[in-house]
Amino acid sequence: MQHRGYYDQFGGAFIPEILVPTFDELEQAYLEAKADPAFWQEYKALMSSYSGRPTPLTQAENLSDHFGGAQIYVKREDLNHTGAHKANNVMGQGLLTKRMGKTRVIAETGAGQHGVATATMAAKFGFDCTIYMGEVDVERQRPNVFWMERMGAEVIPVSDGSRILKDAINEAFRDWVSNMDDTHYVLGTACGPYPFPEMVSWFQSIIGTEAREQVLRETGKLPRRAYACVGGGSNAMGLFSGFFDDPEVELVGVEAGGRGKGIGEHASRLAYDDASVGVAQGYKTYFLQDDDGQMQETHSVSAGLDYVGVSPILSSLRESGRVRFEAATDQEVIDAMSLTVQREGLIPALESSHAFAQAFKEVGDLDPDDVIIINQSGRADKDIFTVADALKDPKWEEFIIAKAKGYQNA
Amino acid sequence: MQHRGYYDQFGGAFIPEILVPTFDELEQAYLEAKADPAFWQEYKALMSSYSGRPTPLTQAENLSDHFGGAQIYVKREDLNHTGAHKANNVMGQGLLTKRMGKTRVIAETGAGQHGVATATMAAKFGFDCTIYMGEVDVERQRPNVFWMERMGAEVIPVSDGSRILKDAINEAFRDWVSNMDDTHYVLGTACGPYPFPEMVSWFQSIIGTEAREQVLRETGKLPRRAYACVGGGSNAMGLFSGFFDDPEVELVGVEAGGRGKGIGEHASRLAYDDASVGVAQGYKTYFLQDDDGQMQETHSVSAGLDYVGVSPILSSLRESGRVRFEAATDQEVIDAMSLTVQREGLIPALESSHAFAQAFKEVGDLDPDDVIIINQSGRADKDIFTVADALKDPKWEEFIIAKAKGYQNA
Amino acid sequence: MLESYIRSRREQKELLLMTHIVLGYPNFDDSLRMVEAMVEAGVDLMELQIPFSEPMADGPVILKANSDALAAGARVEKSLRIAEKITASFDIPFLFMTYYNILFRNGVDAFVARMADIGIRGAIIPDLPPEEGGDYLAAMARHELAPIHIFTPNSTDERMRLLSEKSSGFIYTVARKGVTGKDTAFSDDLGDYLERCRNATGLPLALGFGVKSNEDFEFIRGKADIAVVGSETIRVVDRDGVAGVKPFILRLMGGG
Amino acid sequence: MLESYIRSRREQKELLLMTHIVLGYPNFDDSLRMVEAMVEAGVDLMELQIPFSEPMADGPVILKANSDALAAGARVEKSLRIAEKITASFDIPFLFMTYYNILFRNGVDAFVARMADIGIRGAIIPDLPPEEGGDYLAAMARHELAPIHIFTPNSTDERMRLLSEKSSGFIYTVARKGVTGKDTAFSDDLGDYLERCRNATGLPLALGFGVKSNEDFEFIRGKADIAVVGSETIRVVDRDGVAGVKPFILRLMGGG
Ligand SMILES: Cc1ncc(COP(=O)(O)O)c(C=O)c1O
Ligand SMILES: Cc1ncc(COP(=O)(O)O)c(C=O)c1O
Repeated sequence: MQHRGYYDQFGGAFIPEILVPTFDELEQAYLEAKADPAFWQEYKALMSSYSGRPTPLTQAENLSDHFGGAQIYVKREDLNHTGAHKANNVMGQGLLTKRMGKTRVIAETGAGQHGVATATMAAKFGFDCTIYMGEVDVERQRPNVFWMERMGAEVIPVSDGSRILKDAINEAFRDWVSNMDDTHYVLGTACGPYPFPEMVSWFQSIIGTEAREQVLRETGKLPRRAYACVGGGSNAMGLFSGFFDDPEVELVGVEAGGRGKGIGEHASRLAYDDASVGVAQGYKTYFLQDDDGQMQETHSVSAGLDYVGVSPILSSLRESGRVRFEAATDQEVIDAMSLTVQREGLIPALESSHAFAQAFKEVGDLDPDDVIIINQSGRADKDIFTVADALKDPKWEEFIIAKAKGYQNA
Repeated sequence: MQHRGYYDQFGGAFIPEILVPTFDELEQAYLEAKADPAFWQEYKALMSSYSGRPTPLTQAENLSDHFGGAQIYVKREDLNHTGAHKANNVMGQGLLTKRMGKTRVIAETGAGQHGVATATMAAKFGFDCTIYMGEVDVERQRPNVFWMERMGAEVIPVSDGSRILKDAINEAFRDWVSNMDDTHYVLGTACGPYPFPEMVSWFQSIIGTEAREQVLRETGKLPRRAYACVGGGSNAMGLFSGFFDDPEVELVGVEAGGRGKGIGEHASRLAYDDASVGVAQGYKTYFLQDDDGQMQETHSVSAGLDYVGVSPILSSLRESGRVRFEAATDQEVIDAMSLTVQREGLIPALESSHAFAQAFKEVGDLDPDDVIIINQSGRADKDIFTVADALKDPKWEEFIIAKAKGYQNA
Repeated sequence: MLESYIRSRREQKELLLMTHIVLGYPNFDDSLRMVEAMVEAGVDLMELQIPFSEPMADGPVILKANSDALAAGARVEKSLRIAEKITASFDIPFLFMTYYNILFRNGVDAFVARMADIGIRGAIIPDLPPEEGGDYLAAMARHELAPIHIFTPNSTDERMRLLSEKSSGFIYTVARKGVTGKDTAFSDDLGDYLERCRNATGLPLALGFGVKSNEDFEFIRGKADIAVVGSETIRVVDRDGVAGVKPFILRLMGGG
Repeated sequence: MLESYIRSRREQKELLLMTHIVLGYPNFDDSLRMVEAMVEAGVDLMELQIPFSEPMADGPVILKANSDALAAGARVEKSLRIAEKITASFDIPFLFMTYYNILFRNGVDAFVARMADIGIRGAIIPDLPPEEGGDYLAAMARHELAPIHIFTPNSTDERMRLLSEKSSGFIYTVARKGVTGKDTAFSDDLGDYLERCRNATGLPLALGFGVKSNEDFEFIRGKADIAVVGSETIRVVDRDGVAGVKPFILRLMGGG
């Protein structure tokens, strides 16, 4: 590789020797694509014709009135095909995969969104596709598994470790070290070994580029603050990158506060002080680990934020102070989601609802002349099992019980 | 009313006397809005910023290659906020409701898409909202009910008649005749008394206007054929209206062939010869009725097409020959959907899959230089219970049974 | 003619009573027995509803009666035959109440001719405004049958005059918005409303929707010519059987 | 130094055997007894794997051993203590195999110093390519420990030379792509590959991944200096207990 991908002390590429040529090839393809304006044109055209980009920036007048502070604008990544920003990354990597002449893609998935997006891309590009998904997530996100399988992807439940996202990543790497010749590993977030954090952020930068243009056009000013939830960090990097050169825009990354502070209770690597710097899954960043360096259990109501590590680029942006990190608890998130659904008819994914929750805590203190942007990274339709459980909806439970009876009697 | 809304012998406004002033008011608001270019600008701006319009026209290269005939293009109404073309109609009627100074909306819903769209619009506009839904449909579309309730809408299961869409329409009218002063009835399709068929078609014409521009821009030619599924007929009217002045474009409406011909087996009013002209639900059209004029049971795998009547405008277009009507059976529809998911990563709703199924039967006979457009009126995410049942997915059944156990033990 | 029957009857009684049944509900034999009980109790005229699968203007009670009758096999031809028997056996005027599709599917002219033939005196078709009813009105006129239209609290004076012009026999005035069978709070407003109705038409006024007790009946006395009782009779039959009908009507008129 | 140990040992034996255990799996006592059995059976050197929660380069068998050991409470300090006991008790060289975070969290310098202190002779860190391993390589050199790197079938000649430069003791060559513990079809290609390895380094070659029978062992004889057996021992322990280890090793070397 020409570069090692360090952002201050974070990043790098801690990869098994057998993948060295694969990463060389990937870096080269990435750098060439980045240097080739035609590639970005092709990417933008694909995202426009297939995924419906640009996604709108929607003014949330009712919520703004409700809080009486700044004007709230919502960047609508939920309107992407497959329902989340994950499509941006996946389609970009699809084009690279084609460029590299590979015929098979693999991916890890937590919430299932990235898996669905990858399976979709594979169907569109005609690639074979295998998706690794922690057993726990297979259970909580069954509808996504269903659709991945319909797309022709093989979904492999991972029963090792804590059986969630990080374990799926390990398992995807294990596949890759055996099949790198024809296979590209479509990592789903701005984590992992270089060039993934940078490359994924690059594809996601389409969010921020659009958002900056839109907010200027629609309000004539830059936002005071921009909020995004942070799992691995890709949607946050995507939105934030549009405003890196605008120091007056405060960038706020919102992590999963789960049940509150304390290892095992949340998935906040940067907002709480339970994490420390380490090296795992091929890169160096803040991890939720113990003194020995063993990764610890995490918790979040949203599968997509339930991860031990975080983008090394965000870790460096935390150190530099360019991005402020906060955490929203499960309960705050569910409340923020309910309010947003009721007041605006928008259905933010539980992941995205973290960004809403934090914005809601702060927006009242701003001036009505101010503008803020919240990134709605995805829609919650597919979270219905989780949301219904979180809200303990009795009619939903009755419905499921009746459905189950039907199957058992058949 | 200034007009009675006849299209040849079809249409009219067969309304209870008590609604006469309400229809007068509605017609006036509609005609004024239509005459006011600022209204359409406001409508387009709303659809752009809130619902992500224009929706793309996506080239389906893999399906085109598969059939080896014309180039297939898909109009992506599934990318609308709330996942279907229903948003177009609902947002337009929302603007009209505001114009009329009303504060409450009611709607019928079959597939639940229109209910979700209306509840969403009500949340956005701050209206009270009641949705009538046949009990049978409440069962098959529970996820939609869940989201409507989250939006703050009251969902009332209708247990009269055959407990599906037509009964929900009757019930919505019953509400309206008691509450017309503050309430607008947001009819969901191009049916019902004048001005609904025309007004709904007008709002949906945004589909066809965009599609015509897009296909010319992207292919330099008009399509040989345009396909749309026909429930009440709104998405079909929306797409077709873009091409009414282009006699070389053949327009194909695809109805629910269900299990095949014979009353009770399907919901084809225009493709099969089981229907006859009648007057019900306030308008005159082809209905699936017996000799006495009693409406008969219908069947379709897709709740959204499972309806006894059809747009009077489409009935007149059938008589004039401008639109050809065909039917696709449940099995053809499921096969078409599976193929589309696998080959293109698109997830057409079961309703929309009717249009795909018919196009697939014919596209191979066309020339590779030809272009066809299929209207993907919605996405199937919310049909997951129906699709999983249709495909008899054992893993889905296991999942539901396990989920039910969890609820029962709690 | 229906109007003159009403006027002459009114000379003997200050307030006439019109009742309503759904033909074939709960079955055709009971329909016949209900008519008998009503006539015996002194009802002045009756609506016979031919069941329709989409009774959009009816509330839950009549809606259910419609669909139960259909589920029990009520066919239009059967309704016509029983109506013929009814008009032959009882000496008060009978009207049809039904929805337009029942006429339309049978052919409007043929249907109206048949009505005349079997001794029906008029019809209420709640989903057929006069604008849509050209053929129907012509046929009714030809056969000297009374097309009855409905005034509502939000009809304009102009609209009332139009409706009156297209009607004969009497005008059906509804006391409030909504479908059949819900409670109405009879209040002073009602007086103003009926005043408007009177000014708009020379025809007798029947007042309907929600009448169910002797108090309601007394309240209407002096305000309208005919009180209409619909859903409540069906509730009585459901609760007490056909035997309950006559005592209910007598109680209603203050005679029980 | 490790290399000279290997060279002198090779003068007596054409093919040396390196085995592998996961410390703390199934528990620390058994780890000790497995080492004893292996040394008694004539194993020439051993990898002691310190468990890590994310063993990305390991296949299912070793992965499970890692997580079972951790679940049973294996701490790094405990692994270091048992390793110290092992090196004190047995007279062959022992290497650590673990992932970089274990070193990083403890402090690379401190960890390497401790390795030297407790008599460990070298280390294999599969997620630490030399480009990322500056501190580690410097510390290893300071303490005269052997950093061992891996050649793979798709390493270029240039890469092999670089890896060789950064290594001492021996080179671990993997016979095929993939993680530990899967079958390898040993074929003629392997000859060409090992030829390339020999040309790129002057260090002895250990050949690993998938060795599990005497035939595999015999096949390697003459091609490499050391055969590596990893996952298969864990399978044997899982099946036959610690008592199965010695017979298995003896059988493997053709002595059983
Ligand atoms: C909707 C949505 N938002 C956010 C995330 C978190 O990922 P990231 O931090 O990479 O944006 C996920 C992950 O699955 C997601 O599905
Ligand atoms: C996705 C979708 N397509 C089509 C329809 C049918 O309606 P229409 O014929 O009015 O387009 C429905 C109705 O619910 C729908 O949800």
